[in-house]
Amino acid sequence: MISVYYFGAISLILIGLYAILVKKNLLKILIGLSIMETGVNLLLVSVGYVAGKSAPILSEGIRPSQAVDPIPQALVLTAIVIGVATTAMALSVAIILHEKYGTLNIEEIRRLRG
Amino acid sequence: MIGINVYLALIAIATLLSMYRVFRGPTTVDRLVAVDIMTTITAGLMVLFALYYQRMIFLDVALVYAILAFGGVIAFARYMEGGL
Amino acid sequence: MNCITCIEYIIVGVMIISAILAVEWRDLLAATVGMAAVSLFASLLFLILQAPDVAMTEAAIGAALSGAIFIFAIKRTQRFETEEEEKPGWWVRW
Amino acid sequence: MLKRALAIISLLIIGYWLAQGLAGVPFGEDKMLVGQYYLDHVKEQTGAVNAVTAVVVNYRGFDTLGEVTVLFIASTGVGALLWRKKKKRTAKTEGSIVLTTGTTLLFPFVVLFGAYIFIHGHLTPGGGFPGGATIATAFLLLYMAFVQYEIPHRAFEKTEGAVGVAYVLVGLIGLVIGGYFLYDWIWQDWGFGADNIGRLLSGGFIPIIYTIIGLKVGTELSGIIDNMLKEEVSE
Amino acid sequence: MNALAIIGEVLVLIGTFFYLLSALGLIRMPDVYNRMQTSTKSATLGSLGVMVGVGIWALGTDFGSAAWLTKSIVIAVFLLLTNPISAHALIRAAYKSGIPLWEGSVVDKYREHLEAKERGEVEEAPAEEGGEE
Repeated sequence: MISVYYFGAISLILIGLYAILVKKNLLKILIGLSIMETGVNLLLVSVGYVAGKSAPILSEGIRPSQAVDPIPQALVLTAIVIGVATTAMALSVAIILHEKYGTLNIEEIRRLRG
Repeated sequence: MIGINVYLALIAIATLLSMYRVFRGPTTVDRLVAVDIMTTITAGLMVLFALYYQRMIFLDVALVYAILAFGGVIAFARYMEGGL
Repeated sequence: MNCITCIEYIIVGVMIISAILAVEWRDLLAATVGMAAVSLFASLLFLILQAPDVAMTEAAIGAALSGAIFIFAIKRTQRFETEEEEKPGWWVRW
Repeated sequence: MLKRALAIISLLIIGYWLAQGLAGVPFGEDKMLVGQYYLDHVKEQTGAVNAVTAVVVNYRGFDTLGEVTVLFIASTGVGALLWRKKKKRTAKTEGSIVLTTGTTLLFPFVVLFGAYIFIHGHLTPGGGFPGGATIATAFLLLYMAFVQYEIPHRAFEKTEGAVGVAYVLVGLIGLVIGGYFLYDWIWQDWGFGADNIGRLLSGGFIPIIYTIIGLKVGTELSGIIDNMLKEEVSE
Repeated sequence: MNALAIIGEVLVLIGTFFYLLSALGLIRMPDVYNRMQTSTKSATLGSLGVMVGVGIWALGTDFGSAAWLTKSIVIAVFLLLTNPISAHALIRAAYKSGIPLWEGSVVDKYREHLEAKERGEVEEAPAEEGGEE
C-alpha cells in the first residue's frame, strides 16, 4: 500500500503532465508546469521524512537523533525560488509571443512559423 | 491535549465546506473569496500544529501567511477592477 | 486512526481536486486561483512533514508572488482560452 | 479526442512506473546516511542550530552560489526579453483610500519581517530565500496600491551588483585564509560566538551570507515584478 | 490541567466554532457580497480566538513560555490588519467588474453614492478618493 504523500505527489506530477500534453493555451501549460514542480518538491520532502521525529532545528531540547533528514529540505528550499524566477522568464516569452502573433494557441503559433 | 483533535476536526470540516464553494462558485470572485477564507483558516491550523508538535518555530510560518496572503488577493482585485 | 492522519487524507484529497480544477477551468484567472490553492495545501503538507523551512518558502512564494506574475501575464495577453474547440468535461462548471 | 486518450494512457503508464519505483522507498523509515553526519556535527562544525541552513550555506555554499547565479540570469532574461525603449505604468485608476493607507501602514512592517527572517536564518526556519521573497512582496504591495510608484532603479541595481560581488568576496577571503573557497573563517579560526550557540551572535558567516542572499533575492524579484508590470507606450 | 490551559482551550473552541460558521456562511449565502460579508468577519474573529487561545494554552503546559503568547498575539494583530484590507479590495473589484447583486437585495448605497456624485450633489466626497472617476 503506497503512502498518501507519495500518492499526492504522483497525482500532482501526472496532472501537470496532462496539462502539458493536452492543453493548447501557453499559459495553461505553464500552470501545469508549476503544479508539476510542486509535486516534485512534495515527493522529495516526503522521501526525507522519518516517522516520529521532529524538524531538523536543534533548539528547544531536540537532540540530533530526534530530527528528520535535512538534505532534501535544503535541496527543495532553493528549488522553489528558482522555479518562480524561471516561470517569470517563461511568462515573458509568452507575452512576447502574444505581442507578435496575437494568440496564445501553440498550434497556431507553430503554423505561423516561416 | 485531548481536545485538540476536536478542534482539528472542526477546522477540517470548515476547509471541506469552503472547498465546496471553490468547486461550485459561479464566478471567479466567489472562488477567490473561498480561497481567501481557506488561507485564514490555514493560518489557524498552522498555529494549532505548532501546539500539537510542541515546537515554537512553527509559528513563524503562520506569521508569513498572516502577513503575505493578502498580497495575492490584492493583485487579483486590482486586475478585476482594471487598475493594474 | 489518528486525527493527524485524517487531516493528511483530507488535505491531499482537496489538493488533488484543486489541481484538477486549476487545469480544467477555461478562465485563466480562476486557474491561477486554483494554483494558489494547491500551493497553500502543499505548504500545509510540508509543515506536517516536519519541514518548516520549505513550508515558509512555499508560503512566501506561493501566497503572493507566484499568483501575481501570472496575473501580470494574463493582463498583458488574454483572459480566456478562446481557441480551444473541445467543451470542458461535464464535471466542470465555469 | 484521440490525443487526449493517448495522453491518458501514457500518463497511466508513467504513474505505474513511478508507483513501482517508489514502492522500494519505504515512507517514514530512517534512510539517512550523510544526513545523520550533518545532524551530529552541525553544532560544533558550523555553530548553527538550524541544520537546513547549515547545509544550504555552509556545507554546500558553492551550490547556493550557483543557484543565485541562476536567479540572476533569470532576472536578466526577463529584463532583456521585455526591454522596450519607452516603458511606463499604464494603470488608470488609483487604489481606494483603504488600500493606499493600509499598504503604507504595512510596508515597513513587512520589510522588517523580511529582515527578521533572513537575519535569524541560523536559529529559526527561513533564511535568505523566503526573506527576500517577503521583501519583494512588500514592493509588490506598493505597486498594487499606487499607480505612479516605481522602485528606485539605480539604488536597486547597485545593491544587486554589490551583494553579488560581496558573496564572491566572502568566498575568496575564505580561500586566502583557510585554503578552499567559502571557508568559514569566522567560526573555524576565530571561534566567534562559541559560547552562545542558539543565540543571535553565533553561526560563523551564516548570517552574513544569508543577508547577502536575502538582499539579492529581494532586489531581483522586485526587478522581475517591475519589468513585467510596465508596458510599452507609443507616442 | 491548570486554569490557563482551560481558558486557552475555551478560546480555541470558540475560534474554531467561528471558523465553522464562516464556512457555513460561505455555502449558504446567495451572492458574493453576502458571502464575503458573513465569512470574512467571522473568520477574522475566529482567528483572533485561536491565536490568543493557543498563546494562553501554551503558557499552561510544561513546554510553554512567554514567547508563545507574544508571537501568537503578533500573528493575531497582523491578521486583524490585513484581512479587512483584502476583503475591501476584493468586494470593490467585484462591484466594479459588474457582478450583479442578489435579486432580493433592497438597497444599494454605493450606486446611490455614485449617482449623487455624478450629479454633483455630494460635496463632502474627498478628492483623494480617486478610484471613482
